[in-house]
Amino acid sequence: MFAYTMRRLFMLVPVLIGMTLITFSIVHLIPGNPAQVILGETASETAIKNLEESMGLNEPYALQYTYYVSDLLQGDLGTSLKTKTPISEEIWPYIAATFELTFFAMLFAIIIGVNAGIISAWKQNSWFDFLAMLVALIGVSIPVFWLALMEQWIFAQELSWFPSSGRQDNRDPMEPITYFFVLDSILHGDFSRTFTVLKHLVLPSIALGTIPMAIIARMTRSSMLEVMRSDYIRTVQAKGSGQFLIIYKHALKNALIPVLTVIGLQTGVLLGGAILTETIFSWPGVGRYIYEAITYRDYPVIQSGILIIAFLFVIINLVVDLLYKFIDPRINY
Amino acid sequence: MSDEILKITSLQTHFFTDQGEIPAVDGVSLTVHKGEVVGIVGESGCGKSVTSLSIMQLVPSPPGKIVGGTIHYKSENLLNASKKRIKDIRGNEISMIFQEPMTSLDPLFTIGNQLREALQIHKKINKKQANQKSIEMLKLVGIPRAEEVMNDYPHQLSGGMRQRVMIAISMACDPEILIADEPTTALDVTIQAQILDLMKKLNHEKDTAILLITHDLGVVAEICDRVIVMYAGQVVEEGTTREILKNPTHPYTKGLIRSIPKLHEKDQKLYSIPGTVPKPKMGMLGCRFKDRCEFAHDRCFSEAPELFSLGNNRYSRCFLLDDTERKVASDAEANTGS
Amino acid sequence: MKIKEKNPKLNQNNNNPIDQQMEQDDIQVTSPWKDSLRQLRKNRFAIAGLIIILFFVLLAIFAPLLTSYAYDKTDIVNRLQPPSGEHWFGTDDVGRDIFTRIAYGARISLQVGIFAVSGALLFGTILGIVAGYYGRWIDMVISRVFDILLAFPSILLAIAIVAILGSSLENALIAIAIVNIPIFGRLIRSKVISLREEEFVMAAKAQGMKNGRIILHHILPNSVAPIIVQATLSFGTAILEAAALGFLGLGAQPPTPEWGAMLAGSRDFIQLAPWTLIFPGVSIMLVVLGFNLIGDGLRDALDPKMKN
Amino acid sequence: MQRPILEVSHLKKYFDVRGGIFGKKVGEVKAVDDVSFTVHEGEILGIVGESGCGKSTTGKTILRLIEPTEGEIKFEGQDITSLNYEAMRKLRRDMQIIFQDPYASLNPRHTVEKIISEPLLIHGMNKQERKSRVRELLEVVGLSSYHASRYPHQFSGGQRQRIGIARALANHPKLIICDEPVSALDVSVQSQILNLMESLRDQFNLTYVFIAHDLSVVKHISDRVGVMYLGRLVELTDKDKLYDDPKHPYTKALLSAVPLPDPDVEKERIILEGDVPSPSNPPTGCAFHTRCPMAMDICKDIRPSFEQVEVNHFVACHLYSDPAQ
Amino acid sequence: NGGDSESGGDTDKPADNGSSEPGDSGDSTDTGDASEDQVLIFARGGDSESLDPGSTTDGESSRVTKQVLEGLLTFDKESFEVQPELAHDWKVSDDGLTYTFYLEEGVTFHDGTDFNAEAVKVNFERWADPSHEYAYTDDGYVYSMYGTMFGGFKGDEGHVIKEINVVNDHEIEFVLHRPLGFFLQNLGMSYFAITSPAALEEYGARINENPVGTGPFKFVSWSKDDSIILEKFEDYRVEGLPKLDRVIFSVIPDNAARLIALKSGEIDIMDGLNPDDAAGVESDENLILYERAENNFGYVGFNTQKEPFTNKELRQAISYAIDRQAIADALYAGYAVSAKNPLPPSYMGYNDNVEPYAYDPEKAKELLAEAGYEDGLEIELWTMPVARPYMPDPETVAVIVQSNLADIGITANIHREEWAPYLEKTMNGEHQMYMLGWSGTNGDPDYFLSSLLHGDNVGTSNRSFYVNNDVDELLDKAKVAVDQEERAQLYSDAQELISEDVPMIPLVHSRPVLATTSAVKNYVPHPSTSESLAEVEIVK
Ligand SMILES: Nc1ncnc2c1ncn2[C@@H]1O[C@H](COP(=O)(O)OP(=O)(O)OP(=O)(O)O)[C@@H](O)[C@H]1O
Ligand SMILES: Nc1ncnc2c1ncn2[C@@H]1O[C@H](COP(=O)(O)OP(=O)(O)OP(=O)(O)O)[C@@H](O)[C@H]1O
Ligand SMILES: [Mg+2]
Ligand SMILES: [Mg+2]
Repeated sequence: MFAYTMRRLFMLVPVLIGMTLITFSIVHLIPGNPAQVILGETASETAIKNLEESMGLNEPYALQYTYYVSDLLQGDLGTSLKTKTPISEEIWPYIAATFELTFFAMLFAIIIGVNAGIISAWKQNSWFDFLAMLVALIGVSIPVFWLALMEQWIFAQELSWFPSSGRQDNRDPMEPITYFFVLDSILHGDFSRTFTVLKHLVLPSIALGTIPMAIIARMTRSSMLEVMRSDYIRTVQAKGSGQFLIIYKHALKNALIPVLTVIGLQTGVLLGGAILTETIFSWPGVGRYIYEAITYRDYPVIQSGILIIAFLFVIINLVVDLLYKFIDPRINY
Repeated sequence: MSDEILKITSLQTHFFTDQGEIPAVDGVSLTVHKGEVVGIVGESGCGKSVTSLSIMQLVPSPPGKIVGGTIHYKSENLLNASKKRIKDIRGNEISMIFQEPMTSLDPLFTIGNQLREALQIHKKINKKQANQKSIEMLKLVGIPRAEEVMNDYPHQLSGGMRQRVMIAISMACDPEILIADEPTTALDVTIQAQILDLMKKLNHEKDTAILLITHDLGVVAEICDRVIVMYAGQVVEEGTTREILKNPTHPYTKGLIRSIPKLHEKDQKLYSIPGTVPKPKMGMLGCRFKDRCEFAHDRCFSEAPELFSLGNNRYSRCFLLDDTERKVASDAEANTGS
Repeated sequence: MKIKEKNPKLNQNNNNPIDQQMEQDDIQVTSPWKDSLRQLRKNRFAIAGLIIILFFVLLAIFAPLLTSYAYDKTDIVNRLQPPSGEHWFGTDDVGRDIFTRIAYGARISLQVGIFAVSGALLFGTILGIVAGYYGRWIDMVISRVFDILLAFPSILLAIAIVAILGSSLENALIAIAIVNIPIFGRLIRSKVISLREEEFVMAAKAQGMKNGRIILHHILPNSVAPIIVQATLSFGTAILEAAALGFLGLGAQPPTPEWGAMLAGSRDFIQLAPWTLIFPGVSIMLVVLGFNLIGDGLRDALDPKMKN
Repeated sequence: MQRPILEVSHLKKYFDVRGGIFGKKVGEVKAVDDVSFTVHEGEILGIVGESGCGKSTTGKTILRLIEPTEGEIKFEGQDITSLNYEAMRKLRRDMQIIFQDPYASLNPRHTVEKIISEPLLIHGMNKQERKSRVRELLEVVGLSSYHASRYPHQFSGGQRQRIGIARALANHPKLIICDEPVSALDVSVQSQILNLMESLRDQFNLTYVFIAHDLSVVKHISDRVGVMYLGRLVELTDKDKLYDDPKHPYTKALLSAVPLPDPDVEKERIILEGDVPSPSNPPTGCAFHTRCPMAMDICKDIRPSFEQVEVNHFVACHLYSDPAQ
Repeated sequence: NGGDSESGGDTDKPADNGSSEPGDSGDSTDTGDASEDQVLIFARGGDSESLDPGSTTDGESSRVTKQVLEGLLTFDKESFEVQPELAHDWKVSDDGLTYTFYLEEGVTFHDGTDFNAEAVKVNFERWADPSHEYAYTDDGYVYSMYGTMFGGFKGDEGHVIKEINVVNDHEIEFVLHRPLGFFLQNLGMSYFAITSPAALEEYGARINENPVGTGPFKFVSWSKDDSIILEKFEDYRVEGLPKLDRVIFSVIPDNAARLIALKSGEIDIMDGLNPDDAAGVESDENLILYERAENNFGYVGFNTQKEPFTNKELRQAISYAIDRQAIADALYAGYAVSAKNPLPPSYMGYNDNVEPYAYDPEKAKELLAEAGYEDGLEIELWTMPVARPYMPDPETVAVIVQSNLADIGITANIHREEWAPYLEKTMNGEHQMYMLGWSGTNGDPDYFLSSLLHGDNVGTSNRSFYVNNDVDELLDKAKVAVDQEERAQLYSDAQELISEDVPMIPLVHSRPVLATTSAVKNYVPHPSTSESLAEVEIVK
């Protein structure tokens, strides 16, 4: 397991280098003078000059890249042009917010998706199967941002069931500890607050989790169907085991392997979708951090935000890969 | 032979597919007696597996469905039994092993886990006892280092070992009948010899009846007491092994035996049955072998022959064996010579 | 009754036993493609998908005939009108007819699908085949590049590319195409690798076929099925991605009636004029759904093994 | 005996096994490990052995569909291991292969016509010529010309194998490697194909290397038979000698393990213990010593050489090695 | 952060428990019927950039710092008229070169240190001198607003502040190099608010996240892109203020979502109301609609040094062709006035006598013919890609302008550039006709007229490349004049000339709308977008 993990980590190196190259290029290929954009139309020429210099925009690219990477290795993600704060210092709350949201979105997607998939496969061709797969098909076709807007309109505005934005009650913000608000509220021992935080999570999680949910449901179903046709399931049946044992012990575990891949990949979609969902639901996460940075042309933030999301994505897929090995004893390289 | 423990009468299992209804098993009857080894032979697609799956009621459904006949285990018609009862019987009184040892074990669970599972489903024993019994079973099927193998995963074992494990699983609850669907086809000859040896041993020691499905007449000769020959979803001939091999009556059986290259005979040109095995389909007219049969005559094209009893539990589905035509048949045979 | 000497239908030559069965069964020659098509025609979901897409294609083609408005003609007096006989889908905040914009928007979305997917397909196929067939270091390089591109969530990578190229529909298209290249590339590469080991490819090689011919006649035609399926599904995702970019203001620019951009422009009117949001959203969803339905159907028909 | 058409000497094929943190080579599968034999014009050399013993690899390496690791392959006196890609491509006209799996070896998207005519392209035949040659070939293998427009999935296994044979015959090859051409077929169809192959050999004066795991089939068709175990040839001799008087303990065990469809034959069965060891980690010395009922001490350490112990009877076993050595 | 808790004194413990317990509201407000829950949530579309006011030009930042820090002077509640703040009085020498300010006494910063003249000096020197120890130049701090307003930085030629002399603890003197007509006006800007020197010492460059001033509210915490929490400063220099216990500035980027939140009572004030929603707010009895006075204008400009727009008649013709009212209606739902001068109407010196180029396509065509373009012409109209306060939807404006021009036979091709290149290229004069706008900061006409139209600024902010020596002269005079009436006249004259030349077509002055719940009392929106919330209270 250790060697395997090491090998997987080693295989990440070129990917990570490629990622930094891409994020580095973002800033340097973007047209226009960053200094000008930051200072806006009312800026004086000297101000622009000064800013240019302080940003080190006059050095050769190769040199700038080496600075960039060595900074990264020291945990220095650059300084936000907008807030003038080192990104590494201010990014944690954003990451935590995104993590919390993606976690709940994924939780929603997995719980609903996997179970719907199982039931659909179990009751293949039943009305439930038909309906679930139709919903799943629609689910993969819905634009995230539109779903978010519609949810906001219907459930927040028209029905007032859920708050329309934010992570917690605006009126009564809590002292963050970990910045995972659900966790924080529990640490504070304030469960009514936990409830409020969860309520804030509902709409964005559903918006964000719908596509992965639909994909997971479809994947689980087809994977289950395939597994159910396999020889070893027939063996289990021949042993005389009941349906439940067959489905939840043997079939599910086997079906989970491709589903796991999908879950890993969908996390990426989710992290990407966060940029839209977070903007709409005023969720102060990395997605919004990047979005704001784009409108402001806060290059270091765009750079680091994208790098961090890509990095998270890569790590999650690494974890998924390691999980495979955990589930599937055959993997052995 | 003593008491019948499995009796199938005119079993019909059909598949309902896009291409229409396929009568994969079309009126198969057979009997297995206690402690007996019965072989079913026939070429690919003739319905051997479907017959065996029908007994276990594991025919994939949809598209498959048992549409007629009875399957009596002892005195109970399994086709009328409750789901619960079927589950109780499976693996406990009738158990089954499959052709592909490579894929028939769940790759994600240890051998021990899968063995214990079989025991725990049917026997009220705790995990420890189950473990003990499992190790015992592994030793019985000749697996060295049984304790270690308990913690191995299927992929860590060779094909022969896996097939032994499969046998151990199916024998764990001391079933009355073991159905083995081509248990050695995927294995090498030297390994096949080991497995056949093992099955013989189990049959002797535990007095388990075995329904062995194969397409290899050699295997049949090796282990079976009685043989049933199938062709295109039907039984075409039945009898003791010796009689079938030495004195086949149905033209198909005859052709089959003659077309096998013999290891211990001086070589001559091989006989070959022309054409291919027809895919079963609905409304087939006449004898199913007629298109490939040297002796086919008008009657064969218009009328489906029944299984004629030749006495002494010997049956054959050919008009040539209809008493009225017996004589002509033997003449014809004399003519062809071989 | 007399027995015939020999079965008349039997060919005497043992080496030449013509298969009776075959002749009776299916005289008609069906190619694997035709079989798939027949399968597809039986798939009700796929047909529904086809109808949806056909509807939007017609809408796109006949947009000028279906409406008397121009998609960019503002009419301040009649702004934010609810749907009516005059304006089937209502009007937006500067009084443009939403139905007209949807119809013209269909052109854009379909174009996005066509160009982004064909671009990705072209480059993905070439790279995938080169990597898969020739292997070694070139495979190494191409695969690593794919890995890197796939390490970014696609929308994020598209955003980065658009940030570099500048926001416009064309650039969004390019970005989406680039983002999709590794998806096709990988698919084709893995297909090529598995096909390379297939016996019929071995056989072609043993026949003395040249590499070019093996790729063109043996590898490509057998990779086409999953590619078609993926392309159809990618049509949907490309449209979604373009809409997302448009929504973020990084894709098509106003007054282009791109659906995502329409949604972005109408976001503020969700309470006042929900129809400005509902119609473009539903349109995106339907088109994508259409492609997904066809893609699913194609998958079942073309490549039953690939079902997942 | 006629002149040798194929001479294989010390052929080796090792597949690398990669692993570890850096994907380095951590071992090798010795799929073919020092195999030598000669095939004479017009003869059928059978090769038998258990699954994974390297039969197919040997076959493919001879055609350089897999590049050999070591060794020499002479075809009609010419060493082909050093030929360049283009020269090898041309040479393949004379050396053909038929595969085990009639389903996998035909391109499912091509018609029979296209499948069979494709090799003819090398000759630069025109369309008309190609068409008539395809018809001719179809007749030769016992199919009809109207089959030409059909697709492989519309044929039964036996018929597909006939198509594969027709394709192999297209360019009038001299040598055909048959990699288990009948293993996937039913008994009744298998005999059709075997008969066909025999008659084609007579008709066109072909030479076969006939790979199979079924001893009866090999016996039926071959002139000489080689037995492989774990990447090595352990015995090679005339068919009759091999079946009547096997020398190597493995051959003996193999022959005794074959179940015979004859209830009267009472054989003394040698049941081998254990499994075939993995070719990535073959036993030292004689590869068979782990299962050999007659193993001696020497077998563990010293690999027996492949020697002629009688006229035309080669065996690799210490039981027969010259005690002087 | 020790400062926070020390001065917290007798009332609220920070954070959670303060607001919900009824007991401790007694001394914080004296309004009898005020609800006990004096927490105000102010929601806006974007987060602040920095809470160090001098180092940013961002409106969302000053909105917050306005509550925490105070300057020497401030503006009137509703206009840009200068009012005392930390300086209760001031004196200007006759030559307009020396300004003396008399500071409030007994004022303490939130960290407990005293406010005095030295503190003022430190702040101004910090902004003026990039090498000052509190300038944090290395951390990317640039005091661009200071540079713009005071003619550059220490050592620059144009820098107006010669020296700052501390007369005594409560008296400070600014000596200028040359008179500056809007010096006092500048000091009223929230950007030049005074930070505690002790805090500068303590926080260093992190001062942007830890503002310490003398304002009515002190800073508690900031969750980026989420909320900034302020709480009542008990020792505020004005008795009885502030009335609120807490102010929370929340970020809700989406306009619609923000309105939903307001309606559901999650927030109390929302800025950036979509003009189209104004009607709905007005009719909602639980909500109150506010308008800010106009403080900006959007325009269509010409590159007057590039063909064909060197032609004045052509510019005038186009000026007549554009339907400003349609634009005001389309984009602002009427919450805008059509413009005729490059200056908001509320400004000093606004010339209301200028004859507007009223929408008159016929006249436009005539003029066009006079200019020699009776057959029409084809031009390029540059439009920017981003929404600005003065032009929320530039593309739509471009489309309207395009169709207006088409009506008189001019084909305008809309040309789009990214924001950065747009600014750069228009600065370099690569454009023909373009769209842009300007927002006020210090409420002085100079900030509009000189920046946009003074010949010296050609190639920088004068993107019309407009050079008229008469105008330049008037503007120069007005800049140094100290007498405000005189200045007003000079600007007024300049506007006449500008209107005649039409270097740009002023389109509209927008009047941004915002809304509060009806419980919010005493809230007065300021045209600069930053207003003090000291007097605001919540009465349910
Ligand atoms: N799932 C299925 N759907 C449709 N038809 C089926 C299915 N399973 C089996 N059949 C049909 O049933 C017939 C008998 O199949 P069966 O598997 O019993 O043959 P078999 O004798 O076991 O052959 P083999 O030797 O190849 O295992 C075949 O012709 C096949 O077409
Ligand atoms: N491409 C490859 N890479 C690594 N190992 C291989 C490769 N091809 C074959 N081998 C290994 O080489 C050994 C010999 O394989 P080969 O296919 O030649 O056996 P075979 O005798 O033809 O077996 P079978 O009877 O199953 O066809 C096997 O252990 C196999 O796993
Ligand atoms: Mg079977
Ligand atoms: Mg092989």
